[in-house]
Amino acid sequence: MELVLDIISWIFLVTGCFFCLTGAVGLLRFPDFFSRIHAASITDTLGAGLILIGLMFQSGGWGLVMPKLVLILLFSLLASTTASHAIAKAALKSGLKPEVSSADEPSEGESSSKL
Amino acid sequence: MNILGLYNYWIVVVLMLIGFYIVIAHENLIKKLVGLSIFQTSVFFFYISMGKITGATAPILDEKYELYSNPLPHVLILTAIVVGIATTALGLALVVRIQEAYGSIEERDIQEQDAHDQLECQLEAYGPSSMEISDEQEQDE
Amino acid sequence: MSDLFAVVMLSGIYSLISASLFLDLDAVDVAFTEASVGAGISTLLMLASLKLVSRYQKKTRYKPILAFFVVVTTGAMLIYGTLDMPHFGTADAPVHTHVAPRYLNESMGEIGVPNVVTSVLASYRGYDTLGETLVIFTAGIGVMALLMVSKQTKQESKKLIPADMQQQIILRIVAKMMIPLILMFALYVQFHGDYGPGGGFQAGVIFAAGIILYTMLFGLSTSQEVFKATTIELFTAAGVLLYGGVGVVCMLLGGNFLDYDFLKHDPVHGQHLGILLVELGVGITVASVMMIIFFKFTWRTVKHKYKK
Amino acid sequence: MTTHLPILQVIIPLLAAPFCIFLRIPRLVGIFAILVSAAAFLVSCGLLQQVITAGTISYKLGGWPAPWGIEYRIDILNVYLLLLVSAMSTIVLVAAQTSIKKELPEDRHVFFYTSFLLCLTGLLGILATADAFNVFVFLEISALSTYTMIALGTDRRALTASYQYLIMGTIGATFIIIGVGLMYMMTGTLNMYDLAERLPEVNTSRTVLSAFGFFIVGVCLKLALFPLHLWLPNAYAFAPSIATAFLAATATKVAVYLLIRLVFSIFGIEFVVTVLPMQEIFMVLGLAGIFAASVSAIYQLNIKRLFAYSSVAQIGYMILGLAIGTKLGLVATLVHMFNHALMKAAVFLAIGGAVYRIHSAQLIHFAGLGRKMPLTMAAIVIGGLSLIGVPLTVGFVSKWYLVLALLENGWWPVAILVLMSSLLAVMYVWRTVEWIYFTPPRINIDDVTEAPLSQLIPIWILVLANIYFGLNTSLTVGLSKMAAESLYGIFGGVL
Repeated sequence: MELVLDIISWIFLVTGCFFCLTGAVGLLRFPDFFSRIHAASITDTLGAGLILIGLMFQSGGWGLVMPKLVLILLFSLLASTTASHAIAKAALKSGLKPEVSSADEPSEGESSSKL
Repeated sequence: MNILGLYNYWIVVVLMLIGFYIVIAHENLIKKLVGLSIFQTSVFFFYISMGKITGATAPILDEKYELYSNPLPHVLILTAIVVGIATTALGLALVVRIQEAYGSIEERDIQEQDAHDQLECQLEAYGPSSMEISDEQEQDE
Repeated sequence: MSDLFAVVMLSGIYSLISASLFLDLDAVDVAFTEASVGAGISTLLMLASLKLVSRYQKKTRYKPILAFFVVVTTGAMLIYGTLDMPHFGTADAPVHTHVAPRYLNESMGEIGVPNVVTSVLASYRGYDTLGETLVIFTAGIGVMALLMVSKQTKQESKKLIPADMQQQIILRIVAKMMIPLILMFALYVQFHGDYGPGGGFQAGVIFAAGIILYTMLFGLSTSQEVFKATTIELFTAAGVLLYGGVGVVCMLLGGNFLDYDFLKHDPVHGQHLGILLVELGVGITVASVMMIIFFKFTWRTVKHKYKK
Repeated sequence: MTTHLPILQVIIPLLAAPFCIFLRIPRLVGIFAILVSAAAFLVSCGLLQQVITAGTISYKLGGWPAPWGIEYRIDILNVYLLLLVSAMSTIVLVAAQTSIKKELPEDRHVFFYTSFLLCLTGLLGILATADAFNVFVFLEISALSTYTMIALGTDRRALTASYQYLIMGTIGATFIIIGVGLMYMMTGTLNMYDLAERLPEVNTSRTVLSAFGFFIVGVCLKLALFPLHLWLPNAYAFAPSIATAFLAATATKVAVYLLIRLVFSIFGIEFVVTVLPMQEIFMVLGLAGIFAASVSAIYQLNIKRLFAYSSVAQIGYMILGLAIGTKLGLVATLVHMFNHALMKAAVFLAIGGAVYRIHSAQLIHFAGLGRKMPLTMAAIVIGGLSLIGVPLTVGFVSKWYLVLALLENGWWPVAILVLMSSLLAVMYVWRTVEWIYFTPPRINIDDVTEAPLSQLIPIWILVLANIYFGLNTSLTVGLSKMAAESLYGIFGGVL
């Protein structure tokens, strides 16, 4: 039983880490602000969320740790999505347009300076 | 002597120096405060590192553990963090007032305006012939 | 970097990373405080003041040679100092053998609080903490004196301040859900500080953060209807007085200043009561000072916006 | 209650400061501040009596024994300075009642008095404590309240001066905690006397040397020793006159006290003079400070700035006394600390009195004031004479002991330099006198009259004290000698 829990937990943890990593890569490599913020919010939601779920399996039973982790998960989901929303809205308001057309060559220098 | 046993302190020293350099070399008053907080934070690291024992756990007593890290540096640093935020808050309030009074938060602009004030006082006191003295004084300060 | 906004955000991130490092070094209380103070309140205050000064730094040429020299000298002195230090993590360093063992071994019997940091903070070295509370109070006085807003400005602008975030529906709704929880969490941290990490200081900061969040979203005048500036001013002082008052009561009951043993017949109970009260004092002062500092900065912004 | 005197000394102003916020009415707060400060003064008198009859008093805060809890330990040196600080603050606060009214808008009075009391608390706390980290906490209380008081000055340069002081002061304080941390690391204790016991085992280690270095540099920043003095002149020049008078009389003295504690009680003079070239460094810096600052003083146009530079020079004398490293040298330093406080408080209060009438601290605006406000100006002159070291004033007593100590040690070239430096003091004091008495007024001063009585009385108390302690040295020199004896007593007085 313990082994099964351990395996499940590690699967979650590893996938969580993977998403964190992809988020980080995306943050560096994506062309403009809005796609970057998409990458960043993946780290927050999927990455952190999966890691937290993985940790729940590690916490060993229904002690005090489990509900705390659930609460953290809930709050981080609430807070990080709202934060991403606020950042994106602020960017849009201050006049940053998403680069949608594929015809335009995304200029690396410009977008990195906006960050 | 195993030099590597000190690596943690050296990292702390490097951080400290970065903060210290920002404080004394940069001219923007806000940046100086940021530097100051980096400087202080690295001092906190220094204290906390000395309280750490390898393999120990946080000093919250529990039957499960035997070895705890030293709680005293933690207490000291709690106090120091508070002092740090107090200083930062007061510093920021001063920066805001300086901006209102001088219209700038660059040290150089402020010094120029102050030197100008000083010069006016001198002109009032001695007349225009005192220009040379004022130059010397600016260098003194 | 000439964008100060980025500078401030990065320093906030630096604080957050520091906090995780503190956690790794077993300093849970310190990590908690650094996260709430360094990454939270101090970043917030810096942003609030950036609103009042120019966001971009002027490009200036400066001569860093002297500064470099000073820094290198200091660094050399520090490195020189490290050479004879006990190694990192060793258990037989003087730090671990002289004063600290008593805290770890006796505090359960003498004070009866599992979190040793709390017992050292509030009892063994309680006087330092009184000093620390006073430092915060001093800073509060300083900011109040420096960023005073006349009554006239307040009244003139009272009708003028719109809630800046009127359109931010998502933010407002989420915040409405979160703020009560944040405040409750602050109370939990306040009264659970004996058993886990936390205590008056962290609780005060979190409480203030909740109120500040409310202020940012719903406008200064709305939140000041509940938290009147004059009342908060009184509270900054009340916390210190509560802390000092506990000390004086100990003195009147026959002990030394801050000797909680005398508060009740049983020393351990006395210690418990004393710690609870002084942590409350710290919490009150910290929360109200943080709030008042933020309010003062915001008033300045309002003043600048509507006076011109 | 008498056993609680050491803590009462500090907590009376400590609790009074937040209480001011509750009082709210500026007038009331002002009177309350005087009462509190007077109470602190009475407590320190009581302490003096206790220390003289019963020797060193130790007070355990929270009832915890020394290295685990924080200890207050009052010996003759502490009580000497406690007396000085609380007496000065009381006198200055009496003068504050009217002076502050003119210099600050009314809604800031409460904050000013609160800061003042906080500053007093901080200084007294530094003096009374025997715990190295507690020193840092109280140092910051006094520092933060000082920044506030300076920034309340009306000139906009007060703000930059305060900011500059904040940066320098925080660097200094951070250096001090680095020093304390290094010492703690090698000994595991924070109590000064416990440190003194445990340091000799490890005092050849490089860590302790660098701890000493950091602590010294930090303290020297605070006390404005010569190359680190840049924050002081502006801070003193643009602060409200009352704040200047108080700070000039006390703040730097407390920093010097810390230095003495560190050198004599924690590390021991033997270690300091044998392991490190501290004597030479202090001598050179002290002399350089005396000359550089005196010369700068001569060129100043703002009279507060002029005397601020003179303060830097006077700190040079104190450090020089320490550098000698003999008992007599220490006596000279201690006597000078007291005397300098007397003269600077008198001078700055008198300047404050003049500023009260003419709203300016520019030297040229003082022209012709000698006829209009003779008593106030006479106070400045007597204070100035005291700074020069003219016989019958306190300045003479301190110079006398300093030169005596130098000669006893065979440092006669330094003694000659010290005497020469008095000539520089003559120059800047004469320049003031020239403007005040022998220059026709530059601004309209027809309706200027003597400073109000509530300022004149404290000013003249100080001036008379200047003369009294110049004639009757039994209190100052007696206490200094006792303090020096006890400090050397610990280590047997090898030198």
